[in-house]
Amino acid sequence: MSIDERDIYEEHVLPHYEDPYHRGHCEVATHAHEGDNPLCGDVVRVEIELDDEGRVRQAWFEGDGCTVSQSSASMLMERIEGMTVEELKQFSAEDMLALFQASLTPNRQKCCLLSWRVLQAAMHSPIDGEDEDAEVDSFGGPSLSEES
Amino acid sequence: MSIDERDIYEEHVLPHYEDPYHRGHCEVATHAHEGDNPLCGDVVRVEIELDDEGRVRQAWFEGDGCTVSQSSASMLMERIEGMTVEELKQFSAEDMLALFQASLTPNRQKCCLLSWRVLQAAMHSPIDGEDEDAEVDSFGGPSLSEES
Amino acid sequence: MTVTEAFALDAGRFRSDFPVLTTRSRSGAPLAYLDNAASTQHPAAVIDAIADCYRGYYANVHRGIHTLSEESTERYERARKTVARFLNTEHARELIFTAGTTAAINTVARAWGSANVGEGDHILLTMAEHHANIVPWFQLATQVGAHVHFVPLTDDGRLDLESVARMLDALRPKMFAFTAVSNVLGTVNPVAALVEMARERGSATLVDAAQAAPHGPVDVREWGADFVVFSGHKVCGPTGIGVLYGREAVLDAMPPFLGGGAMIHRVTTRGFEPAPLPEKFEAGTPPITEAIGLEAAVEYLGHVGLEAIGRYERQLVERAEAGLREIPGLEILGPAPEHKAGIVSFAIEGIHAHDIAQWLDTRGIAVRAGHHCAMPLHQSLGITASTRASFYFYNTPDEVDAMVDAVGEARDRFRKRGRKRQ
Amino acid sequence: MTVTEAFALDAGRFRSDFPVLTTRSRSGAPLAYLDNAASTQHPAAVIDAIADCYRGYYANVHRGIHTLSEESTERYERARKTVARFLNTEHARELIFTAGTTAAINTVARAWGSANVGEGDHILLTMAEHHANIVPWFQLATQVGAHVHFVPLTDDGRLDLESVARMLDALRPKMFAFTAVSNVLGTVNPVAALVEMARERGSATLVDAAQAAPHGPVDVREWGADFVVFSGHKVCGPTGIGVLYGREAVLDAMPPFLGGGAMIHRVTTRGFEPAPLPEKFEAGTPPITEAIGLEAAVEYLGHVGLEAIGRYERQLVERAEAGLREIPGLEILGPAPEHKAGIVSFAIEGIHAHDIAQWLDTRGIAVRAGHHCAMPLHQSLGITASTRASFYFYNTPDEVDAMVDAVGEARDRFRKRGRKRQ
Ligand SMILES: Cc1ncc(COP(=O)(O)O)c(C=O)c1O
Ligand SMILES: Cc1ncc(COP(=O)(O)O)c(C=O)c1O
Repeated sequence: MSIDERDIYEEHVLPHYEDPYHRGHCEVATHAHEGDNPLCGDVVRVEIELDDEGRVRQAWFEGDGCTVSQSSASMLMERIEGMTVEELKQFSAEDMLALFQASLTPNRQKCCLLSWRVLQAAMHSPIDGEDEDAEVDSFGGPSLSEES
Repeated sequence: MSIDERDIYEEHVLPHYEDPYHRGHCEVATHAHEGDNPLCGDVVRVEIELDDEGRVRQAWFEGDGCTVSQSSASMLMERIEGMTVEELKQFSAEDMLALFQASLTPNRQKCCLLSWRVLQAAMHSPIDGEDEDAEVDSFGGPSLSEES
Repeated sequence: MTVTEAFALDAGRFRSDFPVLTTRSRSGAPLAYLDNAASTQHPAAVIDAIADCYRGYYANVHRGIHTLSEESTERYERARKTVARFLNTEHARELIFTAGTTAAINTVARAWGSANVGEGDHILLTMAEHHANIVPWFQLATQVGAHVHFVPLTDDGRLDLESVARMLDALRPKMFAFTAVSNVLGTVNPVAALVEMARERGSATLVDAAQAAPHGPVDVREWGADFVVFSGHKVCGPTGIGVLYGREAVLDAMPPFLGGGAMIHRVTTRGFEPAPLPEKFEAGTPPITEAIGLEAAVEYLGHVGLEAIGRYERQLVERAEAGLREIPGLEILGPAPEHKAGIVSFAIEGIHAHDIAQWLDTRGIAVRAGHHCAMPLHQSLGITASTRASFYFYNTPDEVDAMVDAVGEARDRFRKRGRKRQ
Repeated sequence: MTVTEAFALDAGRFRSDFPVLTTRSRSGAPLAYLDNAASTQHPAAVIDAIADCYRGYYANVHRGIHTLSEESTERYERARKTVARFLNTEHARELIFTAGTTAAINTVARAWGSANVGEGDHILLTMAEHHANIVPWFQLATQVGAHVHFVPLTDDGRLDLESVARMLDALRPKMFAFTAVSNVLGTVNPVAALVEMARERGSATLVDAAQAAPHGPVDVREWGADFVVFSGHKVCGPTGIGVLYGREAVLDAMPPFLGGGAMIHRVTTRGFEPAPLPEKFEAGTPPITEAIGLEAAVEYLGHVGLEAIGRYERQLVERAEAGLREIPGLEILGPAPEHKAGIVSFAIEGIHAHDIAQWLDTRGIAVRAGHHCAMPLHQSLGITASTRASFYFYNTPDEVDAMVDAVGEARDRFRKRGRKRQ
């Protein structure tokens, strides 16, 4: 980690960690999902409300884990509000890593991508009672480079 | 194998292979045993007749396998006639290898020691009807150096 | 044998890559290593890849976020991708590293077998299988009350597709497990056709590619089998590693085999949940440097060219057989050279295989003698042992000729000629 | 901490034997490798032993009578004897080479377990076990309908012998499987006493020595357990190999585990007979160069001196703990240093273990963060992850100090201090 990267942590990452955007529950969520990274124990739950036009009206997260997993979730929630479902689907892993700014080793990329993956899964998990206690996904497997 | 060893084969080993001593059955055997070396498929059966004083009156073998396993069995049968049980027990693996003369690699030592091991087991296998169809022993395991 | 024949490959170009090939045998003769079906030798690139890992960036994989561990992990996963490409798998996660072919087949027999084979079910093998592809199925059959059957071979040591079809029809086995290349006869089986026949009758398939992967391109998608296995040490790679390929859907549906670290998603005092592929089947610290060495090996083979290797070996087999056929009393096992990979096994009437091998060893020529872990095959041939010369791309026509000459000498020496004890 | 303290061992004498220890981390800082409980580094003697085998005398073992195969076989079996002496086994044939600790425990759980554990039977573990010594027992329990229980730990992370006795009395388990040294807490268990207690109540015993073998002399006869297992890669040896020691009578009575070549005496189309020890449990081509590398490793450790290693590591642990205790909010897991091998794990209130490890990595210090394959232990401690520094004889007091300083920095950096998003 160079001095520059340390600064990014200080200026960008840690503030999101300490003062997260929309940490909590979305009372009127239409879609939700939860996932973890069993290697580190990081957990993230994402709850979003889509409006009638398929636009994200609100995005909330809850979670527990390292600065990277939690601050990246905060950044992601902040970023996606107002986006359409189509735009969400096109928001790639690379976009997520770019949003985070600080450069990450493959293992830390998994932490950074946790909320992004949970979000992608949430898009397929409309809340209709039945799916509510769907199994928690885990994303311990391949690193980004293997996915792409 | 040096030229000397080749000569020993020619003068000593191969004659025993082609013209074995007491290959066949001992009609009046008091002790018998059979064993094999599953790694090469060598099989040797030893049948001996002990007289009342515990001396080997006759020793016979049957078998199938490489020159080393078969010629060494022939040498052993020739050697032990007249020996007492006590002397047989003291006839060590080293003695057997010395009797064979030609120097052998560890794997071939197993071939050479097959008849010797079968003989040792035969001493504990008196023929009394019950033991006749005792299981065939196999000696595929450790090489001599591990035993001693 | 015409001397002007054009060889598919110039062995001389590769020999110097293999340190052991420059050594001499105990007798002082140059080493002619013709025991490649048991295990191949290693180019410096493989030996160095292993040493470089230990020297420069070794750590345990997966679980660490420090630099060394990330580098090891990256290299280990890169090895998985490289070997997956070597087999042309669809996904890298279908490629499981095991301790060897034997461990891979046991994984399938135990994990897939216990979930899919039950009392009265049938398992079909061929008479040419290596013990590694027999014993695990016996163990499974004993445990669940299933039955194991063997497709007989034709007189020239090939699989008769009619017999296969008949047995598949009659038995409707749950599994048809067969070798792509016989490690004794060298027979090359028509894998894709056999898989197709089995699939049509609802049978799963496992292909033992231990003797196929070294000698020609393997394309698991073209083969279409559920499982394909091979060993590192037979493709110029390290010991201690093998490969289990399984189709993703099949591996996903299978219960895990070995339990321990890495293969779990979660463990509590009440139970555990398995991890996703490929970790699900890689319990504990995996063969890290072995995977990195295996990657170097398959890259090396790719550079030599697998098509050329196969063609060249067939030329060596033809040359060997032409010479061996001149030796009285010598019988070559298996089919004609065009149906074979680089293996020639033979028996000489009245002379034990071990005596031949030993004699060849005094000439610096390494061949193998025995049942080659294929006792049922030898029983079906009515012999207890055979002598096997198995070639690789670094073997030369001269080595083949030296082998043929030495076999002739051995035959002269050991044949009965009325010697008498003194 | 007094600077004049006399250390049991001079790490500087050994560091130059380890090529990786002379490398620098990505950040340019010298590498401080404190992740030895995950895997140790390798002296040149081990790396060379492996390379020398591949370069000079490699062949498959056991089945060949040519020179290379005899030499490989001899070296492989010599390795068995050397490692057997390292554990002080009675016979070399009680020493089975496996793919690792995980494979060894699975062998016992499956082969011994299936023959000795039945419906309603109990298996006793401790709360400090590694997943490798938990999951195989869950798998066995599920298969046969047995039950798995965990002896809880005392508040300071030790085994309470009273609890052990109570649970042994109440459950009369078939197997008591426990670790000699916890890979998280570092706690050293009184192995001989635990084995004795179990034996008196008719329970078999398995000792997981993965974290004990690297750090002090192991004497399996003094311990008296039925099974003892460890891994090559944690004793400066290669990956891809581990050891299963079993008492001869126990191994003889057990059915084989993996099926294949070498482990059989005879195979026909109707069944097979297993080979005698040790081959019975070594199916297929074994980890040949790995065994030779492991021999070099245990010889190297003998030369360093296992008693001294243990004493020295305890000194490093004391030094580390004295420093870490100064850091606000930091809690050291497990008992006082005198009950520990060279492992210090800790947690800092409000700071995630991964953030600490990552920060240390930027300083060139390699530690591990996570559950260390001991999720039940972490659950019982009420945490999901911890940071672990684990020492070996080549670590220096300076590295320990650097680690302590960097942990202090990490704590300052990551603690909440009212930062606001822009
Ligand atoms: C106590 C303990 N048991 C078992 C294991 C598993 O060893 P391996 O991964 O080498 O199979 C480890 C190390 O990971 C360990 O620390
Ligand atoms: C056809 C075949 N199958 C399986 C094996 C077993 O491989 P390994 O001993 O590497 O497990 C071998 C080689 O020994 C083989 O030739």
